[in-house]
Amino acid sequence: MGMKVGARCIAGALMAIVAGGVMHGCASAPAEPDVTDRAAAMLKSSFKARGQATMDRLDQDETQRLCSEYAGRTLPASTAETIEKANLATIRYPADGKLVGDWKSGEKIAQSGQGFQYSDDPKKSAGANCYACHQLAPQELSYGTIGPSLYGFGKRRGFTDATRKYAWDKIYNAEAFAACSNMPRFGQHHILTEQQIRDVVALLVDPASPVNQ
Amino acid sequence: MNTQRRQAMKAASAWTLVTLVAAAGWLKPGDAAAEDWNKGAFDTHSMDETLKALGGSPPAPSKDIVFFSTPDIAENGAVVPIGIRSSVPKTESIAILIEKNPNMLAAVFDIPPGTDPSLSTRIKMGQTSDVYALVKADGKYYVASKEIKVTLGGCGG
Amino acid sequence: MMLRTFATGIAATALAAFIGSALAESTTDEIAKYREALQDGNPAELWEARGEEMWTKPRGPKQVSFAACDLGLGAGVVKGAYAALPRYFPDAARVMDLETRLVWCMVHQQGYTEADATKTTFGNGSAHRSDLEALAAYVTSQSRGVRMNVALDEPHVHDMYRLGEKMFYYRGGTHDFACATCHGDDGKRIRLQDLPNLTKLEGAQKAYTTWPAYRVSQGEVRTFQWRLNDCFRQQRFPELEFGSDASIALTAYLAGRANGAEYNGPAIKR
Amino acid sequence: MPDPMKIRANLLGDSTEVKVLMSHEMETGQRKDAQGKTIPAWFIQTVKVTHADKVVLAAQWGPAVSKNPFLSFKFEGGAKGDKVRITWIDNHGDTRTDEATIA
Repeated sequence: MGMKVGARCIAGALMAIVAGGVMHGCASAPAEPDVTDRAAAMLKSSFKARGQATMDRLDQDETQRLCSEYAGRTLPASTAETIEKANLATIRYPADGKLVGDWKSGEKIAQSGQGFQYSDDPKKSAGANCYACHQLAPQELSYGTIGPSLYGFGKRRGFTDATRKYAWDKIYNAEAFAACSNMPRFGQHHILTEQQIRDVVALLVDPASPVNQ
Repeated sequence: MNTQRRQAMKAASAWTLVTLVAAAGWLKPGDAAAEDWNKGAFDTHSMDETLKALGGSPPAPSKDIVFFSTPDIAENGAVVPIGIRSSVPKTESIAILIEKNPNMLAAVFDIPPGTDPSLSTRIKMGQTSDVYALVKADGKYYVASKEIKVTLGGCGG
Repeated sequence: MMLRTFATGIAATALAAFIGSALAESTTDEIAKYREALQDGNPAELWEARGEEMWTKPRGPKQVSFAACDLGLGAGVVKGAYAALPRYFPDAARVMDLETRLVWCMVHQQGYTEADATKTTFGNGSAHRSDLEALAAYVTSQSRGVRMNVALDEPHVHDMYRLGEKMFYYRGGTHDFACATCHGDDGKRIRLQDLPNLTKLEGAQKAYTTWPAYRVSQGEVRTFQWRLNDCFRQQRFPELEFGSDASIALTAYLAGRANGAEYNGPAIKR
Repeated sequence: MPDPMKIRANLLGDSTEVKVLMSHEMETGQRKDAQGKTIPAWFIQTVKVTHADKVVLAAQWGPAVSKNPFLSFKFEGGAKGDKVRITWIDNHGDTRTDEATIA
């Protein structure tokens, strides 16, 4: 369904930017290692650690590096595959095999945008901020559209093991399915705990969840 | 929600404030200078508190009181634009009440003869709530209400 | 409000499906009305007035006014200056945006220390007011109606523009966010807030030309330095330093993208 | 001393339209600071607008009026060149009076 669309659309939009830049006479020549390296160095000298937001957050992993490098250009199929494969390999499952938790807790997690900002209390558990980008329960009018609507997620896909596993995997590491997706890697980067991922999965796949009404 | 009950609650809450305010001698005619701030009226905290002071009949709902330039949804509750116009003859004062705020009364404006009974200002709303425009005209009270929804901001607020 | 609406909705599931689709559209219409209603009176004018007074009065240890401060169009010239910033200043040997240039004048002409000049970059209530925000409100108000004309053909500015463009796409942090994550696509919003597509001319023009802005959520006038600082906070990055090279590179990129558009700040926003 | 108000008074037909912005925190007394201490209430309580020594609007405000308050209304009888005078008093007893000329 629509989940993959986001990333591909972005890649397309970024193409358009380069065209826009040319009109201004300012488009950089494709892939200038000098500019890339100098921009990275300038960034690192322009920030300071604050609270839990330490300077190592500016160090890119391979996925971040590749996605930044290819922003504005078509991501070669082989690179996309490399990214997706590497990220797929990071996905872990609970020891007890239970992927679905409580949708009511999931709703709270989906509503909360707190966590990992230097202004946040690191002792409080982080939210997933799903509503910032997605429609979920239709009662919530204040939802974003960076990602696709997830209203009816379980109902449309079927309340099956495959749907539950896909929801887990996607939340755990979205890059495994859509290279350079806009969605954070909630499991791989330990943004959410195992139980929190279960609860968000429940919000998506529990037949009783408002998402599936 | 039960519509009838809701309407009754609306009327009652606005009305109790009127009695409270009137009893405090605040909306008295000719009080245009308003040098004294009426603590009692601004201290009404809850529906219960105002209900206790109930007595008499509620203010008449009036179609002659309209909200203008007042959105149904506020992007931020800290600043909610409110415009109120009264075409009730001999309008003497206009008050703005927010049902679900910690203190119901937000503002009251005394309108001397020669001043247009129409004004706009901005108020804070803690959450989605009914907002009342309470008008005193020729010694009688009239009311109109409007629900304003308050939304959450992006990026976790 | 959210949970309340939510709970009510659950109780009335029949209503729920209707709410989801039908109200979503009217929601955006009503938000547009809300924004429209705010335009009538912008408290940024209070900052502009304070900034204007500061601009003309002798200040600092040397008791010098900003009359000697060159924002690029000559000493003391304010009219239209913001629309051509950032620019390269040979006396500082640096590309500067408005805020860094104001700090430079405060330090080099008025005798403030760098620390004093940047003590309150972002104000917080009347007890912690920011002179820089007031000065920026005044200076920018004097470019209202002027078309953005950042000198992108000037080599130093051009270089910063290209570096800023790279930074715009730089992914990092715990959440993999780049500026482009939220501002690289058309017609998107976060919660109910529209996200300008800063990679497109129209989006960049509309966004850049409405900063500084009075933020009703904060009751403060915020400058473009603040806008960048707070975006990075939400990106889960460390803190962007005020007046840093990266902040100027990004400003050069976004201001440059806005070239040709009429400047229309300080605005009023959520 | 409190900051000056920003007042606009314009003659529109037979009436004068007054728009005013006031610089004030309008602190509710319900908010807490970073240390968890309640920030005391601090807000404008009364506003009086006069034209030619006649009160044209008098208001009492609670802390639910927004920070940096805005107010707009019209009255009959002003003429170009007349002064409109506005005074506010807050719960600390601070006050500010400003004038604008009807344009």
